[in-house]
Amino acid sequence: MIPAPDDLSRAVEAVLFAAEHPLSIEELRAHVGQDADVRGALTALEALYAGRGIELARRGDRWHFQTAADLAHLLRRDREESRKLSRAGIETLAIIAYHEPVTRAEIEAIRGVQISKGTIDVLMEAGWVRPAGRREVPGRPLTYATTAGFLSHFGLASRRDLPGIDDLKAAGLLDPVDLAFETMESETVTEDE
Amino acid sequence: MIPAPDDLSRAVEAVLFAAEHPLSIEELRAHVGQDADVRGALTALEALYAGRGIELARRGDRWHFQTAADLAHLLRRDREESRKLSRAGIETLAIIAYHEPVTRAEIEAIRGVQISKGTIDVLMEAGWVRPAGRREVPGRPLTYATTAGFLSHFGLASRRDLPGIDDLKAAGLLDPVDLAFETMESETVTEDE
Amino acid sequence: MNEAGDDTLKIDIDGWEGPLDLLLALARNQKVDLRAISILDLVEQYLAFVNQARELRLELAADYLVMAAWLAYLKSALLLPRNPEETPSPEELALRLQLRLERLNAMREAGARLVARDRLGRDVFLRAAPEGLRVVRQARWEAEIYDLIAAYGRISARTRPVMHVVAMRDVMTLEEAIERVSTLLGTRIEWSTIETFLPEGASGPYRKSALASSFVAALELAKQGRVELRQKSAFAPLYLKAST
Repeated sequence: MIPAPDDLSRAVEAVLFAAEHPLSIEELRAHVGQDADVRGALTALEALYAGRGIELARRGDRWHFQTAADLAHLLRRDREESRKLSRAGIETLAIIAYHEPVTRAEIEAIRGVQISKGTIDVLMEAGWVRPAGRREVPGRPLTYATTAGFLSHFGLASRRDLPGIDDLKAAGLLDPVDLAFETMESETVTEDE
Repeated sequence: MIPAPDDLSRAVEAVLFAAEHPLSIEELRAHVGQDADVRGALTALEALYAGRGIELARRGDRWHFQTAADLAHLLRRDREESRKLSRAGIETLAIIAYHEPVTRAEIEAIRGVQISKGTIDVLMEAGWVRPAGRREVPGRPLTYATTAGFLSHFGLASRRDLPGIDDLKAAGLLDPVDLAFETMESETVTEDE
Repeated sequence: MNEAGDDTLKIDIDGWEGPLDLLLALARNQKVDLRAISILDLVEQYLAFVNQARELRLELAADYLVMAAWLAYLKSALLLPRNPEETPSPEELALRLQLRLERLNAMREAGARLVARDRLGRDVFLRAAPEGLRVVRQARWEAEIYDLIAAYGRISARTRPVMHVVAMRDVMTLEEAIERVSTLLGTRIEWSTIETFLPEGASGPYRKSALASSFVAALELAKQGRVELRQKSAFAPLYLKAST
């Protein structure tokens, strides 16, 4: 039994749509009928879908539906999410800014806590930190420094605008009262990324 | 930027076609443009696909493409029915769908038998039933309701499309026995007078 | 119960989802609308079923027997002359049973219609291999200059060696107090309270310091055997007198 042309194109359309991979004419025939004019139905469908958001495409001797190539950009959607830097992140950034160029081991020595792999990655992703060459000591560790993007984000003309230790003390930012609490916190809180 | 109508329907078509799940109007807008008349495009697509091998279907607030139901015989092949529901399962599902939100005790009252532990679990595992808050009566029993997955699976645009729900409601068959009994009594009384 | 299928109906007890379900199956055998059903016939059929099950020594679950007992009661109430005092009336009970059967029947039919619909993955299909939609999340990292500076202050405070400097305060040292108490003791004959050993006019923090130091001085002198201490109870006045 040969289905009427229109029924056949509906059948081929549905089978191709539900298929897990592109289908050959023989595979299509297995679904819609051995004697069916599958080739004719495919031609009809090709014309029907031309210029639409979906198109019938031929890959070698197999057929499948795909989204129109010019609409590919709609399938990918960028979403910018504003995220606050973690405590580990901001501390690491501060150390790099005050001590650059500085190695990872030096950052850890100053923080008194290890930093996880991701912490510096995040700072580089934010565009605030860059690798700044290797230190000529055994192991040749990589050093890090801040970028121009860092200065502009924080509204600084140069690194010299960062307040010095004495300024920090005057501003109460070295207040020893917080010390015990801070230490306790940094010990309890495991390194966040 | 609002795309021209035809471009928009192409865009919606492509996004729905590429999507792994049914999409809501808001989700579609996120891809094709916040100000786009997605609803209009969907109506146009619905008309365009009517009677074809693929059709546009609305399930709850979400839309997807699916194969036409009359072509099931071409596609069923060796796909075994993965979820063979027990009679208890089918009845429990029907009671939840027609009465939601409904407590376990209410389900048992209708069926006249306790429901075994697994019956509701199976329906939840299938993604058709969800807990729907507690009823504010003594014991605060949990209630159950159907999900968007239930609507998709059974091809319902909304709960109003449940087979025969209007007739059942009109006949009072969705009211508890006590309520129905009181209604009947008061009707008899007025007839007597 | 006059159909060929009765035998399975009698034996296949596992096939019934409880007594109400069995009643519904029996009711449907009457082939009339549930609203027109004869409750009395239905009761007869149910009781006959239960009796047969007993003869066959099938184990019936307790709720089938409870229903049988209740139906036997209903039957007698329906047949015997009516006692107007009795509420609910047997007619009401029969009507309630009929309403329950109608509701169960409605849900059974609804369930059957539901599962017979064109079901996704059985009758209609989604696209098997969709390209998928992707949301690419781009983080825009936020931090304020204050956070940066405060963080550095925090690290410095944490890691810098801390030197404690005690601000200069007006205090009486222990040495001073020992000197003062032992000198004054020589001039006293009677027991005197410790407060009388404090400098005259001392007030505020200095007085507190003098009192604390004088107390420690008194303990030290007592240890050396140079003073005797007397106090009646805790917080009572503390008296001092030179050892004799």
